[in-house]
This record gives sequence, C-alpha cells and structure tokens, in this order.
Amino acid sequence: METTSILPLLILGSSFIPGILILTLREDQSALRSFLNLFGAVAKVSLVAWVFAGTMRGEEYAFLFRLAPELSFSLRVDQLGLFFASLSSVLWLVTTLYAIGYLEGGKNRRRFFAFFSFCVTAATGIALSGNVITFFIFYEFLTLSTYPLVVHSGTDHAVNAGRTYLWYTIGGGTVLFLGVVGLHVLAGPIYFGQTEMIASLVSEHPTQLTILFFLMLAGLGVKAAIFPLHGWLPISMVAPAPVSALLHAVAVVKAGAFGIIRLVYDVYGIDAAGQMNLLTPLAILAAFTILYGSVQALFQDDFKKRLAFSTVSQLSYIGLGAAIVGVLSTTGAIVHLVHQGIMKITMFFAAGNVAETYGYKKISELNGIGRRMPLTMGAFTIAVFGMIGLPPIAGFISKWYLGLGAVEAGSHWVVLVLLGSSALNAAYFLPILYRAWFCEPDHEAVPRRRTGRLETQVLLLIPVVITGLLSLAAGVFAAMAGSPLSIAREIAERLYLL
Amino acid sequence: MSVLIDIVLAILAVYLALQSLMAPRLSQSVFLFFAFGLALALTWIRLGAVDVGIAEAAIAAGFLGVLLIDALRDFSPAVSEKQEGADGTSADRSTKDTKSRLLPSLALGLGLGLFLLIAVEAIWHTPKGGGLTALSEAMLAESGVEHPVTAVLLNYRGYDTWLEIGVILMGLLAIFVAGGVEVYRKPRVLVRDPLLRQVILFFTPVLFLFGAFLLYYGKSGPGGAFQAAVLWGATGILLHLGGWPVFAVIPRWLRQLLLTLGLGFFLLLGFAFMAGGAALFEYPPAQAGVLILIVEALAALSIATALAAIFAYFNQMKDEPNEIESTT
Amino acid sequence: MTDLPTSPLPALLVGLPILMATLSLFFRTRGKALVGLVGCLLTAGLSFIAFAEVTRRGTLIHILGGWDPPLGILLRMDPLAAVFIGMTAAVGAFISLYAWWYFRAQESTGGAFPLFWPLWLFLWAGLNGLFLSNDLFNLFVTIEVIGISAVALAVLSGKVAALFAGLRYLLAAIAGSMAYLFGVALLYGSTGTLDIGLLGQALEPGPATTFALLVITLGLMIKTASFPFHFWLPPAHSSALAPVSALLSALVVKGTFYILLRLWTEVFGVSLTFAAGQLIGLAGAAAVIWGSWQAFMQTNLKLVVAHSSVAQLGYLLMIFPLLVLAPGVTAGSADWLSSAWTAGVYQVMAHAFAKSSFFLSAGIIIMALGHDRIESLRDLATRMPMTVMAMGLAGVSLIGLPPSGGFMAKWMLLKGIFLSGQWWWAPAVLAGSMLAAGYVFRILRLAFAPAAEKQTWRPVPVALQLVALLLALASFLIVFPADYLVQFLESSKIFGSGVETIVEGGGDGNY
Amino acid sequence: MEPYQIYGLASAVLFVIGIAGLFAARHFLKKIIATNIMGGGVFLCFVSFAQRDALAFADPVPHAMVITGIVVAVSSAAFALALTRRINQLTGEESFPNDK
Repeated sequence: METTSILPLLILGSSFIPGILILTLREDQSALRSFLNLFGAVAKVSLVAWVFAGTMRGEEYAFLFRLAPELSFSLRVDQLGLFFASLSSVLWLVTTLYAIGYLEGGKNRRRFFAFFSFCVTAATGIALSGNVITFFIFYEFLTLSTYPLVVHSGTDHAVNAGRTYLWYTIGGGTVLFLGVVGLHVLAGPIYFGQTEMIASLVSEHPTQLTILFFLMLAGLGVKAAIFPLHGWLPISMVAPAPVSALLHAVAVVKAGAFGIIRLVYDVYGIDAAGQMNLLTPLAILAAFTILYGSVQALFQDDFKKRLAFSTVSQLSYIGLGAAIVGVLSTTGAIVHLVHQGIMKITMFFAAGNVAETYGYKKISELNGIGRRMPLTMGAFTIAVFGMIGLPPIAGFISKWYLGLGAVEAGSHWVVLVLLGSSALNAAYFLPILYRAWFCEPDHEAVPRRRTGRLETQVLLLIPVVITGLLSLAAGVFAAMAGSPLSIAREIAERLYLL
Repeated sequence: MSVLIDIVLAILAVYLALQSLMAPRLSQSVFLFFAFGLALALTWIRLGAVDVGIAEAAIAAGFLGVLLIDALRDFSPAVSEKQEGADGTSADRSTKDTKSRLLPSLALGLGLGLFLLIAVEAIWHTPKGGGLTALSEAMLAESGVEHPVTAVLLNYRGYDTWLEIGVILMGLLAIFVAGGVEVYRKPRVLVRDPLLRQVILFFTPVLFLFGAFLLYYGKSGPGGAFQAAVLWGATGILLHLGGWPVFAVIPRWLRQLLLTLGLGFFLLLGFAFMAGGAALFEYPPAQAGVLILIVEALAALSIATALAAIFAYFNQMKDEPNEIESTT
Repeated sequence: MTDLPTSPLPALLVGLPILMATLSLFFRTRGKALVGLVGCLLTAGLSFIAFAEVTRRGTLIHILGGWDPPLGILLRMDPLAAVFIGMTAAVGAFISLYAWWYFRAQESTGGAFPLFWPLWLFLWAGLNGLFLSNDLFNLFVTIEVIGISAVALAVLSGKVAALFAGLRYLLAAIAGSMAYLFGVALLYGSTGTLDIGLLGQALEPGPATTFALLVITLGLMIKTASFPFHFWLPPAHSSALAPVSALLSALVVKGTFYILLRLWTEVFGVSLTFAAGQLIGLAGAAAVIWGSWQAFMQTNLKLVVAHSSVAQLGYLLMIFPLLVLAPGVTAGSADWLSSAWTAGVYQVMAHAFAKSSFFLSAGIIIMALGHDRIESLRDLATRMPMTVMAMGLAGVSLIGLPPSGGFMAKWMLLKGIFLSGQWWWAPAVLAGSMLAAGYVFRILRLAFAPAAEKQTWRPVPVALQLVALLLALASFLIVFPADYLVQFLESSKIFGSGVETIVEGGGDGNY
Repeated sequence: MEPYQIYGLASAVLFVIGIAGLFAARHFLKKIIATNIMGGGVFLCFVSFAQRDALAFADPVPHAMVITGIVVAVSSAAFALALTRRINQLTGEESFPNDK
C-alpha cells in the first residue's frame, strides 16, 4: 500500500541509538554524553520536520516488518501521529536542555540520560505506530523506560513511588494486552484508520466489542490518569523535575490520551463507537475526572502535587473531547494534546527552578518569589492563565473548541463542566500567583546554585522561557496556517470524513 | 498346578517387597529386599527370561544388595520406623504425627487403591499386540549371534545398550561427585585371615574364567556382557577386600582406559563403519558375530571396572575425608 | 518413513559429546575443562550445521544399526527437534563459556569442579538423544542419562543443602521415569512396537491406552516439575552452582516437556479427551499462580528465580488443553492449533534464554557479594549496570512484555485460548504476568537504591557479565525470526497432520 | 487364569507398594528400596507381556529392555545411595529433616 521508508525508523533511532551509546559511556564523560543527547534531540526534531514537510506534500512514510503470521511491526506516519511526534520531539529537545542543567553534578547521570532517551523513543514510537500491536509494544516499552527515571533518586520514597507506578502501569498494560489480543482474535490485525473491519462486526459481536473497548480503555486510562486509575500520578511526584515534565507533558500521560483518541477514532471509528453507545460512559468519566482532579488540587500544599492533580484534571479534557461527536470537539481534544503539554511543562520547569534555586517545595513558601525569579514566574503566570482558559493563551483555544463542540452536539452539561473547571482552576492557581507577585518575602534567601547574574542557571531558565512563550504563541497565532489548531482541525476533519 | 506356582511366586514377591518396607530394623529391610530380588529372579526364569533372571540376581539383588549392606554400617541399626523421625526428639512428636499424618495417608491410600484398580484393569485388558518375537527371530540370521536377547541388546537396539554403558560410567562419576573427592584408599574391611586371602587369590581366576565363559556363551544362550561384567566386577571386589586395592595401585591412565574402553570402542567402531557409509552401530552381517564379541568383551571389562570402582569407593566412604593415600 | 533423507548428523549429535566426555576423563583439572569446552563448542557447531541441514533438506532420519523400526531405533530430526536442538546449542554454548570463566575465576579457592565438563557433555548428549529419538524405550534411556547427569551436576558443589535437594530430585526423577516406563510397557504390550510413528497408527482407545496416557503424563509431569509435583525443583535449582542452575532450568526440564508434547500429539491423538486436557491445563494454571506467588515471597535471589521456573513451566502445560477442543465446539479460526504450538515453542525458548541469564546473573552477584539476599542488592545498578541490565531484560521476558520472546509466547497463548473458545484460561495468564512483574521488580527496585551499609564487592570477570547480558538479549532477538520459525515448524508433520486426529479425539468427547 | 494376568496383577501391586513406600517411608535407604520395588513392578509387567506374546521363545525385546532397565535402575540407586551416605556423613541425618 504505502512505500516503505526507513524514515520512521530513523526518527526512533535518533533517540534510541544515543541512549544505547550513552549506556556504554563512563559516568564522567559528561560532555560527550550531553553532545550525544542534544545531537539526538536536534536530529529528531529535524527528521520530524522533514517528514512533516513531506506529509504536507502528500507523501506517505511507512515501515513494515512481519514478526509472525498476522503479527506485524508497523510504523506509519499519519497526521495525528505526526502531531504527537512533533510535540514529543520539540519538548524533548527543551527538556534535554533543562535536564542537563538540572542534573549537573548529580549521580548516575549515565543511566538517567539513557533511559530519558528510551522514554522519548517509546513516545515517538507510540505516535508513529501503524497498528494496534506496535502501539502496544511501545506503550509497554514506555512503562519500562520510565521506571528507572521515577526511582532515579533511589530514596525509599522514590522506590515506593516506583512500585506504585509499576503496579498501576503494568496492571493497565496487562488489561490492555487482554483487549488487544481479544480484538486481534475477533477482527484480525487492526491497522489504524481501517475502521471498516470493526464496523462490519458491530452487528455480529456487539457484546464482545463493548467488553474489549472498555478493557482497552481501562488499559489506556491508567496512563491517561482517568479516575479512578490516576493514583500513580501524584505519587510519582518524587521524581526529578525533568522527569515530571516528561511524565506529565511529553510522554506518559500523553501516550494514554493519544491512545484513547486512536482507540475511538482509528480503531473503532466514531460511527461504530456511537452505535454501540461507548462514548457516553467515557464522557461522564472524563467530566468527573476533570472536576475531581481540580477539587483535589485545591487541597495540596506541595507545589508539584498541586500541579499533578491539575494534570489529572486537564488531561481529561482530551478524553472528554474525544467522547463528544463532532469536528469541533475533536479538534479541541487533539489540540489540547499540544496545549496542555506546553503549558504543563512550563509549570513543572518553573516549579523545578524554584525548588532547585531556593529549595522551596511548598506553596506556602512561595511568598514574593516572583520578584526574585521574574522570568520563571512570568512564564508560569502565562501558563496559569492558559490553564484557567483566559484568551489569548493556548488553553483558551482548547476550551473554546470543546465548548463549541459540546453545544453543537447538544451536550450542554459539558459547558457547565468546563466553566466549573475553569473556576476551580482559578481557585487553586491564583493563590500561587498572588503569593508570588504580591506577598512580601518571609525571609532572606540565598540561591543554592551558582546563578551568575541571572535569576537561576541559564540552562534552567531558557527552557521555561521558551515553553512559556510557546504557550502564548499557540494561542495568539492560533488562526494562522501551521499552528497547532489549524493542524488539529485538519486532522479532525479527516477523521470525520473517513 | 503350574498356575499355583505362579500365584505363590507372585505372592512371595509382593510379600517380600511389602515386608522390606515395613521391617522395623534397617538390616532386615535390606536383607528382605535382597530376598525380593531373588524372588523376582525366580519369577523371570519362570517366565522364560533366563537372561533377565541372571541379570536381576547378579546386579539388582547381588550388586545393589552388597552396596546396601555396606551402607548399613553408616546408619544406626536399631532404629524402627516409628521412632525414625529425624532426631532424638521424635518420641514426643510421634503422637502429634499420627494425627497430622492420618488424613494424608488416608488420601494416599485411597488414591493408590484407585490407581491399582485402574492399573489392573488396564493390564488385564491390554490387547495382544503380538510383540516382536517373530520379527526378531526372522532377522536373527543377519544379526551375527544366535541368542535373540543378545541380538536385541547388541545389534537391533545396540544404541540403547551403548547409552546404558554410558549411564554406568556416568553413575560412577555421579558417585564421585556425591562423595566429594575422587580418591581410592586402602580398604577398610580387610580380610585378615591368611587362609581366606589364599582362597580369594585362588577364586579370582576362577571367577574371571567363568565370566569369560558367560560372555562367550551369550552368543548362543543366556549370558552376555552384563552377566560377565558382574562376575569380573566381583573379582575386583574380592581382590579389594582381600587387601589388594586394585584402584590404589594401577596407574590413573590405565584406570580411566579400563573405565572408558567399552563406551569408547563401541562408539569408535560405530563411527568407523559410519565413515564407510553405514548407519551408526551397523555391522556387516559376515563380521557382526566377531565384532559383537569384541564389543561385548570390552564393555564387560569397563562395566566390571566401574562396578568394582563403585564398591571400592563406597567401601571407603565412612573414612576420614582427609586421609588420602592415592589421589587421582 | 524411509523416503525421508538419511543423514549421519543425528547420530553424530549424540556421539560427539559422549566421545568428548570420555576423552576429557583422561585429563586433570585444566585439561578436563579445556577438552570439555572444546567438546561443547564442537557440539554447538554441529548442532547449528544440523539445524541448517534440516532447513535445507527437511526432516532428516538416521536408522540406527540399519534396522528399520519396529525392530530397530530411528533417530528423526524434524523441524521441532531441530528447533530444540538449536536452542540447546545456543544456550549451551553460552553457558559453557560462562562456566569456563566461572570455574577459572574460582580455581584458586578450590572451586574448579572439573567433573562439570564430562557430566555436562553427557547431559547434552542425553538432551540431543531425547530430541532425536523416535522410540519410547530409547526415550527412557535418554531421560535416565539426563536425570543422572543433571542430579550429579546439581550436587556438584558438595554443600549439604545441595545434597539434600539432589537426593530429593533424584528420587523424584526415578519415580517419574518408572511411571513413564510403566506406560511404555502397556503401549508395547498392546501394539508390539515402540516407534512413535508406528504407535500413533496402531494405538486404539481402550483401558490400556488410557492408563498408559495417565502414567506417562504423570511420570513426565514429575520430571518437568509440574504442579503439584514441583516440590523438588526450587531447592535443587537454587542450591546448585550458577552455570548448573542455568542448565537445569533452561534445558533439563524442557526435555520431558518435549516428550510429553510429542506423545500427546503423535501417539495419543485419538485417545485424548477434553477432560484430560482440562486437567493438565488446570495443573498449569495452578503452577503459574502458585509458583509466581512463591517467587514473590522469597528473600533469596536464587530461590525467587527457581520458584519462577515452576510458574513459567506452568505456561507450558497450559497449551495442552488447547490441543483438544470441547465436544461440539468449533475453533474460531483454523490456526488455533498453530498458535498453541508456537506459544509452547516460544515459551520454551524465551524461558531458556531468560532464565539462564537470570541464574547466571545471580551467580555473578553471589561471586561479588558472597550471598544472594535480596535486601543486599542495594546499589547494584551502580556497581554492576551490565548485570542489572541483564536481569532487567530477562525479567521483562519472564513477565512477557513486548517485544520479548516471552511476549510472543503469551500473545500466541492468549490467541490460542481465545480461538479455541477456552477463555477461562486467560485470567491465569494475566495474573501470572502481574505476579511476575511483582517478583522481578522486587529485585530490581532495590538495585537502584543507594547502598545502606558498607558492603565489599569482589571483582567479577567482565566476560561473565557479558554472557549473561547476551543471553538476556537473545531472549528478545528470538522474536525477529518468528515468522520464519512458524513456517519452518508448520512444515513439520507434527504441526500439520496431527491436527485432524486431535480434532476427532476432542469431537468424540467420550469421557 | 493366564500367568501374565497373575504377574500383571503382581506388577501393579508392586508398583503401588513402591509409590506408597516412597511417600510413607522416611529412612533414605527405604526410599531407595521403594524406588527399586517400583522398578521391579514395571519390569515384571514387561516380562509378563513377553511371555504372553511368546511363540517358539518369549519375546526377546522386552527381555533386553528389562536388562537395560535393571542396569540403569541400579546405577541410579547406587548414586542415590552415595548421596545418602554423604549426607549422613556430613550431617548425621538418616531422613529428610522436614519430613513430618
């Protein structure tokens, strides 16, 4: 069908091979290690851009390897996948910079950066998977490659968090596995986008298909942190800030959310899913998670924990959008993949900067921090406004489209959920801004790191500024061609045309 | 009448087996097991399996019996099954034991009873497959020997026999491993009576010659490598007990050669004919008789060496592990 | 039978290792090891040549002594045997290299154990003989060769725990082979042949056949350490020396499984019943759950790994119910049998590579620390990243995560389970995966923790770590030729024509 | 009653006695004896079938197999005996310590 190309493989290799090479280096070869890492990251961004351009021209890239009868390893570039791949590769580049600065002088950096690379390999693999089985392979690979990162510090706290993380994700993976095998047996090998197969089975096996849908949804829901499967996310906060960024913005939760979009639109197809009434439960669950996460966030004093519950809440916008039938809401869901990513990564970078520079980990300690770290907190403020949904920042766009889509589909209650969530967002984020900008500092504080003339180390500062500006730009320039919104819109339209 | 003999023999074997497991004293157990072996040997002969009978009496009852009797030296003689429970504390444990063991033994008994019923039902209703009697007789002329059992052992199924010689050698190695070191020492149970030693010296060649006869006779009648090997092995054991510790005296290479000759020659001969395009262990019918006799002789030599070595090794096991008189 | 190509290779595969074992007896410590290692490498090379020959020419036979069955014995190297022999060669060669460095490193402290080499070569010959044999009684002799050499290897260290475990192992093994032989006696009595092919044609259902099926299955289950006969395995495998543990778990228990598989499909085809399949499957499911749970509860590394073997062998038993469909049930798709078969073969290979890697890694840790208590594994990831990587990869394969060989096995197993309509086995498979994740990460999580107390880490040759890592990698690499391998296996008689008889047997359902 | 039926019955009984002994007996030596009784039962089954299927002489194949079997069984038993003696030498135990 498509021309075989090794470009998708190269995109994976651009992070996988540096990861392997880093493992063979010595711990003290930090310059070479950083070079390999950055080289890989830049190469990945360039390759994705190249493929992006090619796809725009209408070219198709695919790679197929037959493992066993009816079991193929398939990479295929489509717009949705490329959208996610672009997000991961750009944010990986930024996060790599940040991580190099953050971990300077730390222990076991060889291991860290190797698995960091594997993690992104898994995320791009998920993005470029052409069929369910390949998706599953990378989905599990992601679990394994993040585990060493979560337990990186090696403290009892981290090790226990790692255990919780594993129980949730391996459990989810197992359930997903069951669903995938079941689907495979029922419908044969499923390639993304070929929804005719399922559609033809709906009348014959509605019960089995419904069971399998919810099995797979449960498996994906763990990583997407849908209530009640979200428990691992706040606990994994013990990981270093770049890892949190990776978990919350780039790879893990996104893999889950992306998987749900794939499941609904590219495996079952919106018609079949609607026919079997699969989407209403998903919508209700997602709406509940949005409110639940926000309420939980209200009560957290730990900075990163509040951000984590905020992630739980924000992420379910994607599930919600996917569950409402209509181009507009789907556009909102897809664009939120990117928007939530850049906003949330900004927040985690900011939280990391504060913690690394002054050692503040609690919100109650943040009085006056805005004056000491104006750039960091400035970026953070942009992200907060975006999360609340103020125009013209990225988050507004997502919510606007979700709301429009809901009204279009006649689900007016969703608008109420969105409004309630925005109010709650404001309720738990604005106090942080108030403390940061308007409260007097409690006491004198000296930066723990050598910062030079800047407010913090330069490698920590650049990423947060970039992602903050990106959050702004994604909203401001949303109407332009090539913006995330326009691409998301195009993808959504194609999904509905099929 | 003849059925009566069969019934009596069968009951005897079952009774001896049961008794050897239930006997209160360990030595009784061992001797009853020895008797059980002899009863089985009688059964084999009654069933027309003279070769099996000789093998059973010589190896299963004779050789294993000797090893068991030798092992008796290690264990406390007066221990009865009831008090056996590991150590001295068994007395107060026994009452508790009987209760806790009642249910499992009941289940075991029921299960085994059921198993026995199925087994008997199955054996009695086994269809008559006819066996391979006719076929092995028809091919006897090509096999190079006149005795069908020898033909099966060394020609039709020579591969099994070759592997089995390997098993014996491996058993010896395994015993070395179990015992800790591969060392031979002077025998512990020396025959001190000079007259007896002369008798042993006299009997050694007799046994050896009788073994050689059995070996040769195996070509046409009951006998053969294994039976000969036991006799030759017995000469080694007697010499050992008589104060001529063969294994402590002969050089190591010779010992290893004796041990591996049977297995090695058997295989190399096979390989040689394979090089000529034949299958492994395939002999040209014209020379088969002679070749089989040579293979048998060497195999018997190796097995005899292994048996004697096993006995010699067992005989010294109770000794101090450090006292080394002839290392490998 | 005789129209198949004849080749000397099958005979050489048994003869060569025994010749080298015999030769090695003439040498002392160093020489024994050298001759042994050369023998191992030669045998491995010969195995690969034979494997290639089978892929080229199809099933090879060798008629021993020139006597056709039923009077003589036939060696038959079909694709299934070729795969097992190839796997034995690959795992065996790696373990031999490991053993060479392992014993060299401990030579000065009296840990050379030169008898390892002849015994291992005998074991190898026994395994090859088993995979090749087409004769029921000859199979008995080969399992005895394997049994005695395996126990001797298990007690090689001479430690009291190993001796106790070895004696238990030996008694279980003798009982198992006697039960097997009882079945052989009945089969011979009712058909007058011992040849697997001829038996399959001649055997008719009846009490004798049913009883033979019962005792042969039970006997082989004892030797395969199947639940509830697994009691001997954990102590024996955990108390042996590292290379021996690897051999025992990777290869030895697979031998009897292989016979079971062959006999169920090629001999007992017509007399199998749905209930018999379900019973053996139940034992497998119980083994998976119980073994994994036990592994999870252990505090010593080698005991974890040994109990995990019980669980992993359980998966092998779970393919037997899939060979017999319930009365009146038609499979969802024609390839359910091929799925079940592939699951079995992949589980065997993945477990062989992963488990041997795990045991060899445990040996490395013991060499470095002097013991294998799990709570002492703190900081391991910094000290021995290669070994942690090996254990991690092997663990992933044991859990069955993609893209490992274990994943392929579980995928095929689940597929077979669904296609045959026996969905009730699925929870056991998944629970086993979860528990496996539990015990694997119980080991690995501490590896990342910083050292709590001062521990002395003795140096370990890098070669040992490399071998363990390569074996772990191999448990992933076996996935790539899967497509080819399935086609290769399907060309085997056992894979194709066995199907119909089994369907008939299941369809009758006269239990 | 045919002889093979009598001996067939005896062979099954011996086999069962052997299994029972293996479970019930505690002393190492008795366990070893029990395995050999099991073996005796199996061999008896073989030979009684050989006698049943006799023509001019009894079927030689089972006879040969039994001879092989006896030798193999004795090798295993001797090995087991060596293990028990070594265990006894090192620990003084005469049975498995965790046997109830």
